[in-house]
Amino acid sequence: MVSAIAILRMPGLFTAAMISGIYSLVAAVVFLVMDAVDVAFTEAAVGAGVATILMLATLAHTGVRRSQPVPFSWIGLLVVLVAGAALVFATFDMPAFGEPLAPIHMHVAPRYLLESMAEIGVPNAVTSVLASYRGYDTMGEVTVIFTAGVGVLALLGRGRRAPTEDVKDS
Amino acid sequence: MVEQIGVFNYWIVIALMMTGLYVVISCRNMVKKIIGLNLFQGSVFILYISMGKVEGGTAPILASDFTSYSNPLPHVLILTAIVVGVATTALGLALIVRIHDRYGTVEEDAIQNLDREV
Amino acid sequence: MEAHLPVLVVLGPLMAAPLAVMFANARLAWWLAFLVSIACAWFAVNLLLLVQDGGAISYELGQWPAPWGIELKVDRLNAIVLTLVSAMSAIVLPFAAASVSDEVAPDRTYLFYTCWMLCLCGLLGITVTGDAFNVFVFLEVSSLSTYVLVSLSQRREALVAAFRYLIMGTVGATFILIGIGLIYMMTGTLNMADMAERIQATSHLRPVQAGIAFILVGIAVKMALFPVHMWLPGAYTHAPMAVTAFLAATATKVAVYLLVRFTFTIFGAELIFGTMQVGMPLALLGGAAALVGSLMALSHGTDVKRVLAYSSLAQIGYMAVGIGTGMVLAFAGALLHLVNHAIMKSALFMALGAARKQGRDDTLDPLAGAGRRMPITMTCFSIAGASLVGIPLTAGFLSKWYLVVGTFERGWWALAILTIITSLMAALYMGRILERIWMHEPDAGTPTSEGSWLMWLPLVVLAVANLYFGIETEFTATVTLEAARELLGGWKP
Amino acid sequence: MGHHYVLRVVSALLIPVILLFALYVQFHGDFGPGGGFQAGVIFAAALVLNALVFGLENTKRVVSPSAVRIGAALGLLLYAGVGVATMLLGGDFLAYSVLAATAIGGQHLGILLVELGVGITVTSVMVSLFYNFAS
Repeated sequence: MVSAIAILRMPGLFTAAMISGIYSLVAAVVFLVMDAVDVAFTEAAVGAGVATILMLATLAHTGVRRSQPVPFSWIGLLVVLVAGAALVFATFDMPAFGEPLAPIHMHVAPRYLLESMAEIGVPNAVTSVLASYRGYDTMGEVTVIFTAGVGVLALLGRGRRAPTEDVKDS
Repeated sequence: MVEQIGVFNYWIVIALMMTGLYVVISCRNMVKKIIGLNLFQGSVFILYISMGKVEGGTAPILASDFTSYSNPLPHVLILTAIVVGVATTALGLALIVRIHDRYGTVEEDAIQNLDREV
Repeated sequence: MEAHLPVLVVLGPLMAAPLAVMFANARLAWWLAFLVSIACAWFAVNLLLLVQDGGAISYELGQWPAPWGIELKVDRLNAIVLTLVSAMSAIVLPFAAASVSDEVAPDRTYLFYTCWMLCLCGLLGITVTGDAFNVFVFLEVSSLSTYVLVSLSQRREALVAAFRYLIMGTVGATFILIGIGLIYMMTGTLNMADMAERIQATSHLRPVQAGIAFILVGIAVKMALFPVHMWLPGAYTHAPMAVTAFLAATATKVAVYLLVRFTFTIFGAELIFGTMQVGMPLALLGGAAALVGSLMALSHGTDVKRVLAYSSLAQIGYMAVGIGTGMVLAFAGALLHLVNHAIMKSALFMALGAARKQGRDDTLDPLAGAGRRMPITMTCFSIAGASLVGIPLTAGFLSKWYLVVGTFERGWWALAILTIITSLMAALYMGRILERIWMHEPDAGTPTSEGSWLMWLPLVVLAVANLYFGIETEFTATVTLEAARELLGGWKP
Repeated sequence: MGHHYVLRVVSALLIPVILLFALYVQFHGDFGPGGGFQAGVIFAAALVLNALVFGLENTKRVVSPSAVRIGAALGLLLYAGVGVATMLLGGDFLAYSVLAATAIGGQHLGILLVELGVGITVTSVMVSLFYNFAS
C-alpha cells in the first residue's frame, strides 16, 4: 500500500487517478479483512468506481495530462510532521488492534449487537444502526449527496459553455 | 497474528494519512490536490474501521452461530463519511472543470499569474 | 408541535430545498427560502423562550434514548445562535432577491436559493445537534452548499476562491473527523453529554488529548482563525454580495459556536484551560488575527469588500481572545460580539452591495459621495461602521468593552491593549471609507438614487438593531453573562 | 463505440442483470451487506454503461436530465417524509415503530422506505453527475 503512495508523486495525472482508484480498491480489501463488509462494498463502488470515473472525466475535459512535480514545501512538511507526531503520540495509549475489551466495544455498541434483533428485527446490525438508530445521520448524508448533485448541476449544467465575459475586477 | 500487530497498523494508517495531507498542502496542481484529499480521507476511514475490529469477531450480521462481532458503529460512520467524501470530490472536480474553462489551466501558480495580470 | 420544535428547525429548509429543485422556478425557490427562514426564526424564538424558562430541551430522534440514538439538544447558547442564523437568513434574503440578478446567471437562480436553504439547513443542524458525529455530517451539508454559493458569482476568481475554500474546509472537517474518532475510541460514545461525562475519566489518555487538539484545529480552520484563515478573504471578496452578507453573519459564527460547545460543554473548562493550557495560545492567535486582519484591512484601502473581509478576520480574533481568557466577562464579551458582529458586518456588506448595484460602472468607485445620493443606505452603513469600530451607543461598544475589561482582569494587559489599538485601526479604515462617502463630491461612478426597498429595508432593520442593542444593553448583557457563567461552570484561571 | 457489435450485445444482456442485481442489493440490505447507497451506485452504473455503449443522447431520451433532477429531490423528500409521517402518527421524528401495528413491523417498513429514498437519490445524483461531467 505504501508503494501506491510513492507513485502518487508521479507527474502523470492519468496514472495518479488510476492509482488512487487502486488505492480505494486496496482499502476496500482492508475493510473486508476487518469485517466491514458494507463499508468494503461501498468503498469499492464509490471510492474506486465513481470517484475514479469522475476524475477521468475531469481529465478528459480539461485535457490536462501532466502536472508539475510536487514541489517541496516547508509548511507542508511542518504541518505533516506535527500532525503525524500528534497521532503517533496518541497511539501509545491506544488499545491494541482487535482488543475485544477496548472501551469502544464496551459502551453503546453492545446494545446494537444484543438488542437490535428484538428491537428492529434486522439481522444486519449495520443496516439497523444506519437506518434506524442513527437514521438522522443518514438523512444528513442523503442531503450531502443531494447538495453535491445540486452543486454540480449548478456548475456544469446546460449552458455552461455559453460565452460568459470575464467580469473585470471592480 | 493479530496480537503482534498491536498499534503498528495505526502507524501505517498515520503514514498514509500524512502523505495525503502533504500532497494536499504542497501540490500546486488542483487535480492532484483532490487526489491527495481522497488519500487523506481514505486513510481516516481505515483508522475508524481499525478501531471497530474485534479479534476473532465476524462481520456484524447477526446470526445464531456466532457470538462475537466487530463493532458496527464505526462501519456506519464511515459509510456516511465515504459518501460525504465522494460528494466533496465531485464538487471539487466540477470546480476544476469550470476553472479550466475560464483560465485554461489547473495549476495554481499559473492562475495566480493570470489573476495578477487583470 | 411544541415538542417537535428542535427537529422542525432543521427539517424546514431540508424539505424546502428538494421542492425548489423539483419545480425549478427561481421565484418559487425564493419564496420557499424566505418563508422557511421566517418559519425557522419563529421556531428558534420559541425555543429560546422555552429554554429561558424551563432549562435545556432534549429531543430523541427515532425515539432511541440518548447514547444509542442521536439527540438534539437546545440550551440557552444554541437557541441564541439558532435565532441569529435563521433571522439573518430571513433578513438577507430580500436583499438577495434584488441583487442576485446581476451576479448569478438567471437559469441558475433556483439552484442558488436551493443551496441557500441547504446551507441554512446545515448551519442550523450543526447548532441544534447533541451528537458529535452528527456535527460532521451537517458541517459538510453547510460547507458543500457554501462552496457552491461562493462559486455561483460569475467572476472567475470566485471559482478559484471556492476551490481553495473547498480544500481547506475539507481538511478542517477531516481534522474534526479524526479528532472525534480518537475521542470516540477512548470513550465509546458519540453523544455530547455522554462524552462530556466519560471524557473526565479518560482525559489523561493521549488519544483523547490528541483528539481534542485535532478538533480544535479543525474548528479553527472553519472559523478562519489566523493562521488558517486563508480561504476567507478570497471567498468573501468574490462571492455574490448577498452570500457574503449571509456567510459573514452565520458561517464563521456557527464555527465559533462549535468551538464554545466543544470546549466548554464536552471537554470542560477545567480540562481545556487547566490541564491542557489551551487558553493562552488561543488568545494569542486571536490577538495575532486581530492585528493581521486590521493591518491587511488598512492596506486594502480602496477595495472596500476586501477591507470588510479582512476586518472579519480581526473580529474572529477578538472572539478567540475572549474565549481564550476563560473569564466570565471576556467570554460574555465574545458571545456578545458573535451576535453583534453578525448584525454589523452583514449590514455593511449589504449596503456596499446596494451601492454597487446602483453604481453605473463596475470599475468606478460607487461609494464616493454616495451619502448624498443614497442617504438611507449610507446612514445605515455609517451606523454599522460605527458599531464595528466600537463607538459608544452602538452594539459593538458593549462587546468590546467586556472583552477589554475581561482581558485586563485576566492580567493579559498586552492583549487588552492590542484590542484597543486594533479598534483604533478599525476607526482609521472605516473612517477613510466614511470620509469618501460623506465628504466627496459625487462623480461619474456614484449611484444616482436609492436602490429598491428590498435592499434598504433589511439594512434599516439591521442598523436599528445595532443602535437598539447599543442603547438597551440590559437584556443582551444579562443573557450572555448568564450563558458565559453557565458554560464556564465556576472555573477560574 | 456505437459500432462495436460484441459490446452492444453483451451490454444489452448485462444491463438488465445489473439492474436486477441493484434491486437485489437494495432490498437485501436487511440480511447481507447492501442497502440504498450501494444499490443506487450499481443502478447508476447500469445506466452509465448504457450511455457509454448506446450513446449519451439515447440514454438521455430514456432517462431525461430533468427526471434525474426530480428523482434526486424525491428521494430526499421520501426520507424526510417518512420522518414527518412518524411525527404525524404521534412518534418522534424517524421513530418507525409507529408506522405499523407492531414495533418490529414498523421498523421494517420504515427502513424499507428510507432505504428506497436513499437509493432513488443516490441513483439520480450519480446519473446526474455523469450527465454533467460527460457533456
